Amino acid sequence: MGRSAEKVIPMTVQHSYITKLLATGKRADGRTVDQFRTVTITPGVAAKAEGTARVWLGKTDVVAGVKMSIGMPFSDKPNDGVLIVGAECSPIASENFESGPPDENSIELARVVDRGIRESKAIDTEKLCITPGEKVWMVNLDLHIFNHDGNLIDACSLAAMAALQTAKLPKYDPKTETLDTMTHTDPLPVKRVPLAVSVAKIGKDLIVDPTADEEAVMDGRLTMTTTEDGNICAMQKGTAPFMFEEIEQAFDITKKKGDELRKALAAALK
Amino acid sequence: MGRSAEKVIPMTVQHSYITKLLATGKRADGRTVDQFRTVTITPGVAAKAEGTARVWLGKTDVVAGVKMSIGMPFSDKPNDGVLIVGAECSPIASENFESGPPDENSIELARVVDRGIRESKAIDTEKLCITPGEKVWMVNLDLHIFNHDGNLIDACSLAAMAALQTAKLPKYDPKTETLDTMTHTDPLPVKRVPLAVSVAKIGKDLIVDPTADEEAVMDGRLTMTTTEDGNICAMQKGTAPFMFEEIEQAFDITKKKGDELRKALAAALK
Amino acid sequence: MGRSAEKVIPMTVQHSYITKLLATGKRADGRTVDQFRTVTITPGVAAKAEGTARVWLGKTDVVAGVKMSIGMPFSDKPNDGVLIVGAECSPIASENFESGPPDENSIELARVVDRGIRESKAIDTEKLCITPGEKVWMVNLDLHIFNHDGNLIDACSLAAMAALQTAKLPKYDPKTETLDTMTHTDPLPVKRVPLAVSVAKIGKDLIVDPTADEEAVMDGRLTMTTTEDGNICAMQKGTAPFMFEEIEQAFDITKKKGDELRKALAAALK
Amino acid sequence: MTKLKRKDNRKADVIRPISIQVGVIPNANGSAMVSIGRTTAIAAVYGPRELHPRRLQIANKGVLRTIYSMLPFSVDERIRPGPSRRSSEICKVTRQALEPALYLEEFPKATIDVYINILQADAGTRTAGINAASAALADAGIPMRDLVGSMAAGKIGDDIVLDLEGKEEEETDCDLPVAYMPNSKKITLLQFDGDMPPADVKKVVKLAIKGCEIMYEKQKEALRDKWVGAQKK
Amino acid sequence: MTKLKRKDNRKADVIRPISIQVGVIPNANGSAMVSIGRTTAIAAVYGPRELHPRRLQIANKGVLRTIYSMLPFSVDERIRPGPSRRSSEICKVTRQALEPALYLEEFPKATIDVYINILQADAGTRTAGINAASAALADAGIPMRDLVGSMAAGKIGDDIVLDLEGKEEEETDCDLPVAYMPNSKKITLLQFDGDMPPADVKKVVKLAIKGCEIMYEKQKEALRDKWVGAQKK
Amino acid sequence: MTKLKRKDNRKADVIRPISIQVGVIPNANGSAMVSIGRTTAIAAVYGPRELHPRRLQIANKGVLRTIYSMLPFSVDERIRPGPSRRSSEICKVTRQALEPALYLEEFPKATIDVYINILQADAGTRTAGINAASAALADAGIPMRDLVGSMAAGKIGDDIVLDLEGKEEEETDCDLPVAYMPNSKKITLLQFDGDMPPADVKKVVKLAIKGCEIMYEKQKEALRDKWVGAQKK
Repeated sequence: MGRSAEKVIPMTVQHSYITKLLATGKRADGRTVDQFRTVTITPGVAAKAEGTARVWLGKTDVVAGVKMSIGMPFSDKPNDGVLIVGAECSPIASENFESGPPDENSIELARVVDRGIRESKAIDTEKLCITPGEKVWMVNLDLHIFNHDGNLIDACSLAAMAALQTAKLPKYDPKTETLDTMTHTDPLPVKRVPLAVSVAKIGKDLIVDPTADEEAVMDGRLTMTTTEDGNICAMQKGTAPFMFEEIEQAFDITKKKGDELRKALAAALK
Repeated sequence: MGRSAEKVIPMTVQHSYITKLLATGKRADGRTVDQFRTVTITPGVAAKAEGTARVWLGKTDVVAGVKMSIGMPFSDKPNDGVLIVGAECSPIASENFESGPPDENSIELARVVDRGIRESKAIDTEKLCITPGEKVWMVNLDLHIFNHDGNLIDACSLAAMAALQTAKLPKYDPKTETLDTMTHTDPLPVKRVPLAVSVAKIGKDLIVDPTADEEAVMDGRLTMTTTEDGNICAMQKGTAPFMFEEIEQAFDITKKKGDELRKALAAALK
Repeated sequence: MGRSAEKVIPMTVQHSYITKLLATGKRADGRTVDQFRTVTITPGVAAKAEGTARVWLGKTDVVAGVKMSIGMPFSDKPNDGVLIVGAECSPIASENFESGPPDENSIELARVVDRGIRESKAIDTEKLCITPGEKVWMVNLDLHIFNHDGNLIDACSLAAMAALQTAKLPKYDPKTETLDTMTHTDPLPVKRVPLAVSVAKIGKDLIVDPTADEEAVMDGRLTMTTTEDGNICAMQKGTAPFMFEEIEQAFDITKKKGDELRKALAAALK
Repeated sequence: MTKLKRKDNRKADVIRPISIQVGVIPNANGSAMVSIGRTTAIAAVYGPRELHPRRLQIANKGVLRTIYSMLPFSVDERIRPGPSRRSSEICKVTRQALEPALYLEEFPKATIDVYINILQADAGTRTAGINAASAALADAGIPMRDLVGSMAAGKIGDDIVLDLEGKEEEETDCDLPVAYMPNSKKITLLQFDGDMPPADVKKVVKLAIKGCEIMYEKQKEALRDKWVGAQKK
Repeated sequence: MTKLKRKDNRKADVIRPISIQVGVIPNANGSAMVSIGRTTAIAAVYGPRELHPRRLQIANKGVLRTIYSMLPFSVDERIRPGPSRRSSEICKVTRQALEPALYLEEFPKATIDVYINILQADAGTRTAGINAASAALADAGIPMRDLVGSMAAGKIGDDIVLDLEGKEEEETDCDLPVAYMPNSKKITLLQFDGDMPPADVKKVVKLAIKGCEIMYEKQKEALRDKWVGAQKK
Repeated sequence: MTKLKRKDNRKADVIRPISIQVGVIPNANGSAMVSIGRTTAIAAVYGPRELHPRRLQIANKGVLRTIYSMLPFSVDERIRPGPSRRSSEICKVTRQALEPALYLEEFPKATIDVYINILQADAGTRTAGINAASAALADAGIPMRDLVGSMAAGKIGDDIVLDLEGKEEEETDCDLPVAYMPNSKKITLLQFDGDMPPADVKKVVKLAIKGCEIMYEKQKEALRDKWVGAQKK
């Protein structure tokens, strides 16, 4: 992520250190190849949002927030609420991030998280219809990075689902057609829990939850979003190429890790 | 057109070559001063548009496309459909073009083509009224350059009229107030065929259809848009000054060449 | 104001000249510390506006213009007309101003003038309601700088009140829901005359109406907007810090000078 | 042909009341305010000065930059500040109308910046702006081949008329602005919107040139007045 | 399983009619036009050339820049010119699909610019664009490890099908575009929108790779045709 | 005078619950999170570092840049990301509130960048931001003349009160934020919206200064806590 992260000349020394360690099955911070850093999920971090969650994967620190409003449905989906996902790689989070409108990386981040939720129909958008063709709930999901130490997609995907699962609709008065944003009633209808898991390829190895240092030397990234029933609902290959066999491996890793994260999420929201 | 085209230091050698040739009535590609390059007009190049045409003037390659939609009329013309013309000098077409919002040259190009169509009332905008003051047809005419080898205004004007003359309205259902963009019915009502012809001044000579090389050394450009009945409906002087007598000459040249182009257009659309 | 004005390296020579003079109670142009330059207020400088005024403070030259239109009220103020203030530090006015969207200084200028008018309820916005919750008058007040020789806030505040006090509503026809901008009827209802007065701190001295040279060496700026009844309705500290005692002094200065300017304004509009 | 009746009772070849004043913006190197009827343009010249960013500099000549903008309250319906498609085109034709009057080759790597603000607009703003800019360039002491006078002509009914005012411009469908350097008889601006036979267009061009010559003299007068005023002091 | 019935009667593993032509933009260093059914992409390559502004240059390698844009009238509902979130993402994945084929380390401080314009869009524009860009890079004579073929596959009902056209794409909820370098068997683009068990996804990937191989051969043919044509002259 | 009754039962001169934590953004040179009631600001400091582009560098001093932004979901009605007129003004007054505390002359050509994000907004976001920024600058080890405490005061009915929360701010029409350096008694931020006699304004300023002093102590505490914590490890 960020301009200079992509520009960085592969640091030969760091690269050989990381790959040599991996050859012995180890990582710089002592994790195994398929181990996540400590996952911390804290819902309810911003009082004015309909739902929020802050997620730490080690030192990676992101927040997701949901705001609901009333708007027009798309003309081809008159009975469905609308999901809009935005992401901001704010310069607060890394010296490599810059101020300004969302760059390519922020846009990709938002779109990958968006697709996982959309394709899996995680939100029951039909329940978000107020008047068909005229008034539906708009779900604005915003992702914000506070500290970037790698694996932003997975962190944001997890924060997004935590924010959505804890979100409650503000009270809508159909007579006055106004929202009472002080009073929240029903929970946002969430049917499934799609979570993105990214696999980083370093030499011959596939590792999960890469740090920023590992991302700087990785040869490729492949993100798969899985659901609890074992389906895949989104994939996105980043940076360098993959072989078909590596993709096959990734199916297993992302399913297994997705289930672990779903368990952690369920525990955090209990 | 393009930033560097304007910045270029007049190439002394090329300039003297071109002017010396012109003194003998010749041009680098063997044409006479009042001769166009080969004109190729191909309508129907993009299936989703209501009308399109691609035009080559030698190696200059442009495309015009028409999309129709329903919108609000201007408050001072409640019974008239609306024409909106845009142009993009895309960097695909020349190393001198840059990405980004339309620059001064793209804007001038669009506006000169627009004015010829608008002032001659080439489109019967009153027939594009659906509900006076509320609903009219919007005619979006977009001009796009694929390869720039000079004389973009004339090429775009020609492509624009070809696209408009072949455009058909999508079916509008007044009950549901929706468009069926798959089904096309009546042709767009086109009453006149205004065509822009530009005259380039090099030394004492006035030539037509200049190449990019000729434009790089020209001392001035004057565009006149004529109609079949001999009227002039738009003029635009570009770059350096003209004398009154040169303008008088241009009246004759642009009328004659406009008629030639109108003939070629009619043949291509037969 | 302007980029380079802030960047300028305090011109040691000029600074010591100005401060030495001030130590003897004098200023470069012969004024006393609490004396304004010649104030010239000319209303009615642009025929198409509902109200305008041009104001000179010495060589500082600004113009304010009011345009009225019909729009929607804010949902939390359904019975109130809307005031929108914009300012442009156009490059026509100083070599330190740049083209482009309003910068930080233009925005602050507009907002400080806006707050004085808004907080003092100078405009009787309730009288600008046409249909509660649906249609109200929008008051667009635009500030434009022609020549910048310091103290733009005070000049603009004065021009703004002159423009508002001379503005007349265009005739609104409730049947056709259209404006007749040729015919003007009632004056814009103005109840109070808030005027901003800025105090510049140079060394130990507080002076009013600083020139651009004085602003270049000043240690701080404090603007207070007062009304005829002695109240303060807006304050804004700019640049460097103030001590509490200096703020106390500024209360007296700005009240006294505000009253002087109000007198000059009343005379100019008689 | 019925007798011409103009909104403001002018004859066909008469320009609205003109006022030109130079030196109106003290901070600028040169400036001028031009009023023609209820149209007012203010122009200021800054430069020649170094052009930034450097990649835009031209090694063997200077650059002329012209920025035309209308104040938000200069027209009936408020316009938002910032460039529009219309103003972009006017910036370009204004620059091309003025360039032939300058010796830009004498200012390598430099820029001459001309800012034109329209304070009130009642037709003819681009020509008023060119007149103001021409006078401002002269006021700045920038060497010029000639001043540039500018004026539009048009047609009302069957009559060819000079200097359309706002209401006239709305009703006619012919507008032809010209800029002109009388010494060399060079036409430096020529645009036309309308629908007319070439013979009529020629007549309109000729009448517009006559108007340009009048504006040219008015510019000279204003520059002389400032000079004489300065001498008297 | 009922018998597959595609909108245009194609079999599951058949691509729409393909046409590839190289050398279509004379000003560019290389170019190609690719039509697949009613989807047409035109790509032009400019460079390698010096990268400006300099702060973006990389000391020991070149930069590949890809700009994908749809013409306003290429789709049913007109789209405004200029970048969108969708096009930004496509620019990025297109660049990453092509980079592995290039020896960028041979062009320090330089840029290779690839512009892709979609003239008509009936599904599969990003893959058409990658095919056009790959052929255009070869046409520009830029050394390549391999050409990059690109094709999407999906699922209709229970059937895994190649190269969805517009109507099919609207009705399915599975779209999986791939780009592929046959020599090294490297997958350089892989995206997926859908909701399927991994086993099915694998099958779709495999079919898409088959489509990539077809597009790869078509690119070679078009390049050969131009070469042979040039020889004949 | 009736008895003051505040929404949350606070006394007139009592600040909402305060929490300050430094070192919250590992990537930054310094950082702090400040919560005051349901208002939370997070600030990070990057620098001193070289300022780009170079034309913005100042030969004999460093530049302080402050960017204040509210997260889209920090307020009742979602706000779009990106600068607004309000945030531009806050960036400016925040910068001017902090500058007097720094020795910018020690960092020629450099920039110190302070990013302030508002996570939740319930009145007093600019003052919370200044407190967070001040603590973050100290956490970054940047030499300072003094910390900068910041707090707003206002008036409810006849009562002068400290630290308005959201509902109070909506109902009052008096808001007066101050920033203050206690050692030198310098007021580095002073803004006021309202309609009051000068005598009352003076009282409000005095109460706000008292609040600044409290925030100043809280910042010191948080910095000490981190230091002590670090020592213990």
